[in-house]
Amino acid sequence: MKKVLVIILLVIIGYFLANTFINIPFGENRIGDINAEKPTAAGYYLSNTKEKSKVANIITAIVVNYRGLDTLGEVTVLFLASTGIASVLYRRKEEEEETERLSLPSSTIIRSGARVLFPIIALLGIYVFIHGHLTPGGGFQGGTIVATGFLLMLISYKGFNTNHNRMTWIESLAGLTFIFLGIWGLIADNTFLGNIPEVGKLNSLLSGGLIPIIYIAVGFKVAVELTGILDILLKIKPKK
Amino acid sequence: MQEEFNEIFLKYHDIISLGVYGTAIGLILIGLYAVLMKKNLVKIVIGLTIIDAGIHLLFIGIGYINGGTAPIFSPGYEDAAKRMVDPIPQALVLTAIVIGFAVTAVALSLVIRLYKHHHTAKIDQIKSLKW
Amino acid sequence: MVITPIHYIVVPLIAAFAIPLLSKIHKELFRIVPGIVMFYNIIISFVLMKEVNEVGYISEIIAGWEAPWGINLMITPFSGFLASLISVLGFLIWLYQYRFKKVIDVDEIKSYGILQMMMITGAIGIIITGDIFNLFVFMEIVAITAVSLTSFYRGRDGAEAGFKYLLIGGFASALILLAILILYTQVGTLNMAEIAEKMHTIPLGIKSTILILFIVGFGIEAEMFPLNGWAPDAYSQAPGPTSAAFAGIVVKAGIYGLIRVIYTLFDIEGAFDFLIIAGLVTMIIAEFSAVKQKNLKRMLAYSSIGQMGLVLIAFGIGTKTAVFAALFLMFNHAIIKSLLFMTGSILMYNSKDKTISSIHGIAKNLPFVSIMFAIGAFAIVGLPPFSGFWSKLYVLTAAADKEMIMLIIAILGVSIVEIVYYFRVVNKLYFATDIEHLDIFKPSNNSLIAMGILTITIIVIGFYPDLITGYLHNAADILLDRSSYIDFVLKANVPIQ
Amino acid sequence: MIAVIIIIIMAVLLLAAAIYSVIHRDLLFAVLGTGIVSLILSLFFYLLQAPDVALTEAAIGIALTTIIFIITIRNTTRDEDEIIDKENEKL
Repeated sequence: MKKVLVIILLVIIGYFLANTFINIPFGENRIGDINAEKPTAAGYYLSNTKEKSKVANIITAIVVNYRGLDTLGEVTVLFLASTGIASVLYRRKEEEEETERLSLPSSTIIRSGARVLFPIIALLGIYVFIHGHLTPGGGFQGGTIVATGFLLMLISYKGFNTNHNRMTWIESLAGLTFIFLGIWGLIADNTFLGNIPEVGKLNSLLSGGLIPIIYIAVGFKVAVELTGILDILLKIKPKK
Repeated sequence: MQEEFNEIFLKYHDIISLGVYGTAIGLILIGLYAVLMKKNLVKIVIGLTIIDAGIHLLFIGIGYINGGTAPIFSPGYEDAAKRMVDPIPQALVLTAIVIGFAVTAVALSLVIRLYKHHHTAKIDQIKSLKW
Repeated sequence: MVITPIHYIVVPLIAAFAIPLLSKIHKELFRIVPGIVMFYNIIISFVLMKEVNEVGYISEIIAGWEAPWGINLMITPFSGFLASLISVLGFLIWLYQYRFKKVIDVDEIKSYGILQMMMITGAIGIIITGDIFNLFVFMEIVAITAVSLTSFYRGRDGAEAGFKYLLIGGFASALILLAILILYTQVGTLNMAEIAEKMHTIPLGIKSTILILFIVGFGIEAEMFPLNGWAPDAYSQAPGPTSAAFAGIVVKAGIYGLIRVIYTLFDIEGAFDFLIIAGLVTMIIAEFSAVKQKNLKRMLAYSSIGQMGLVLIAFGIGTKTAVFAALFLMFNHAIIKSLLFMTGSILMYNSKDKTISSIHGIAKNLPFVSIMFAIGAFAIVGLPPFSGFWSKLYVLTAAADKEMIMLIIAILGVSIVEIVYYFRVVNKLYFATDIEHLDIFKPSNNSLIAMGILTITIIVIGFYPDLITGYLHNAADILLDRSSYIDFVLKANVPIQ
Repeated sequence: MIAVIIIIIMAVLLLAAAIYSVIHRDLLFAVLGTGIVSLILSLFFYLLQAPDVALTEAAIGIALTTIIFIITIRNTTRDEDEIIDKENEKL
């Protein structure tokens, strides 16, 4: 009975959505003339990013600068998620000592493989977030890749421990860096997160003013945040 | 390879648009079915991630422009701005994916705690509060 | 340094990121720092309110990009009023919860402080942002913190309530995301003022689709029927201060989203009738459910939903008086319901099974808390000397202006139901003595001060409603003035070449 | 023409993987299904000229989400209907 009702509901919703999207043609240019006197937001970004922000990757310019407040919020969401997970799965000190982390069956091949792979993955991640303003990728992607590397180490080495103290420091400092760069903009440019794009030229590593630096801070923050989440989840005591 | 696809996208526009929109709406409906019908908490969370995936595909779908290129200036093509696809939906999806991951992680941690407390992950057996 | 709206967001964020480091210096800092931040919020509100009363609007652009291209923060008398209300309540809630729990681990209370502070920041962010996607991001901040706080205590069924909230909240955010997506294809912008300006170009069918998606999405946060299944569980399972914050702060942000969308973004008249109907159904069902509750916090939660229904009705009537009444109701609901949850959770600490019947005659042991609970109860049902009376009166006046007789009857009828269940509790507090209370949990002094401030506010506003009515009239006028909002944001928008 | 077929195959596979992950009783396979959904989705993003999003979906959707699901399943139950668990309890 419930199944029938749900399927009817789904059919209605599907019809509703299909009806809406039939009126939104796929592949149509909705940006309009990017050099018009008053272009749409997308047109403005496309025509101005190159000169005003000096960043090759327009997505990066949008994520870090034009809509920087969203990204600040997003980093905060991750931070709060890891805080929230820690509080949801919190255990007292004495419980913590007897738990053992989830790990792969210990074999030399896995361990040496992990040891070889970890630096490569970490380097790849760091490369991705340092080049966020030039190539696809950036803080989030690079940070996630680095976290994947840590995950590999966490599950292949029983003895490998993330240093909690150091993690807290990196996490806090990366977050604070983001905000203080924003405040620097407030002082230099009179708006929060304002950019100082005078440095460097397009398509070189040193370009885009504060944008790459902020994205690197985001990268560190995301990497540590995600590693923290994985660490908490891996440390749960499994059922017998 | 992408240039090649671009031409095809233009040529078989209707099929491709059905492919993108249809898939996205299909994903939303499948996810919704899982959320509404499934009893297992993990399955419900899977349903939520599938709904999210559908919405993200819709975002990218509406941002696409026939014959457009990715919104990145590569060396030598500095005047490509006129042919680029809409960058805003892409930036929004970037944000939405990360937020979706955070929500999923919190949801799963709650599932783990519920399982420890009730020794079951089925919604109809966890009802100290009225569902 | 000049105080601008961005301080609302930046200062708590600095504190949130720094608290893990600060707590290495001294263990008490992570309790104190949120309080300092909350107090600074009050200062910001004070300065900004003064300014906004003179100039009408404050718009701050982020990252140097003018309004339709970058994100802007907007303070209007309406949003400024809500932001100040939330700031003050946030500080009082902090004062109340300072050393709230007797025995608690350091790590745990650290995350509690951060989450509580960021929930309030997220709510303020929802209210002051002028960008629809930014609003979504702040909504997610509120959702994640609210869920974590709901499932904070181990012993209760917090995880269950939290999961429920997360499920419904995740659904809501998916709908809002979908609405933003369709809206973006139609107008090509995310700035609320520009959306409002271009709203008339959208075909009616698509427009109503977007509106429905928005209403359902925000309706969940605003506890609108039938989307409020999460609320009673979350309220009753969350820690006491968090329940107060839910009623005073989170719901306000949800209502704000709903009102901003319906009043500023859209120009569909039918939406107002919809608000009245939704509000009426919400109110009636919630108030009748409240009568049969045995758990005090659940009862308060249902009562809170009912009050939100009344607010929706007032916004639905849509005249100037009605909007003014709605704002007054929101103000009253925020302070009174917070007071009720604060006192209520202290009363509940002294009952073993969390039911109303197990606190018989506790007034003898907890005289101050009981009298404050009683004042709150009298105020919320709308008895004359207290502030709740005036807001209900204004709602009835507004309904009478539009000659909605049935509505008046319904509101009065529901008030009787309210009186019944609140008086039952107060009656039990004072006039039943069949249980001996040993081992009483006394509230700390700072909690008493926080509750005392709220009580005094209720009484003072009850005798001198003029203290805030002038301001609220102004806020109502400006909320209804859709075109000036658009003009203010977009007028300075000559392309910077 | 082949490219069109590829896209249609991708769409069908995407939906099939989603349905598979919803109906399969063994949660581990269901989670692998969502991993495949993410994989094909990121290919879609790449073809629709969104390399940034494709990279994000690949890193977060394929790797991290799948991993946290697997950790959860290990800590709770692998069978959707929990029949196996009940039998284990009886033994």
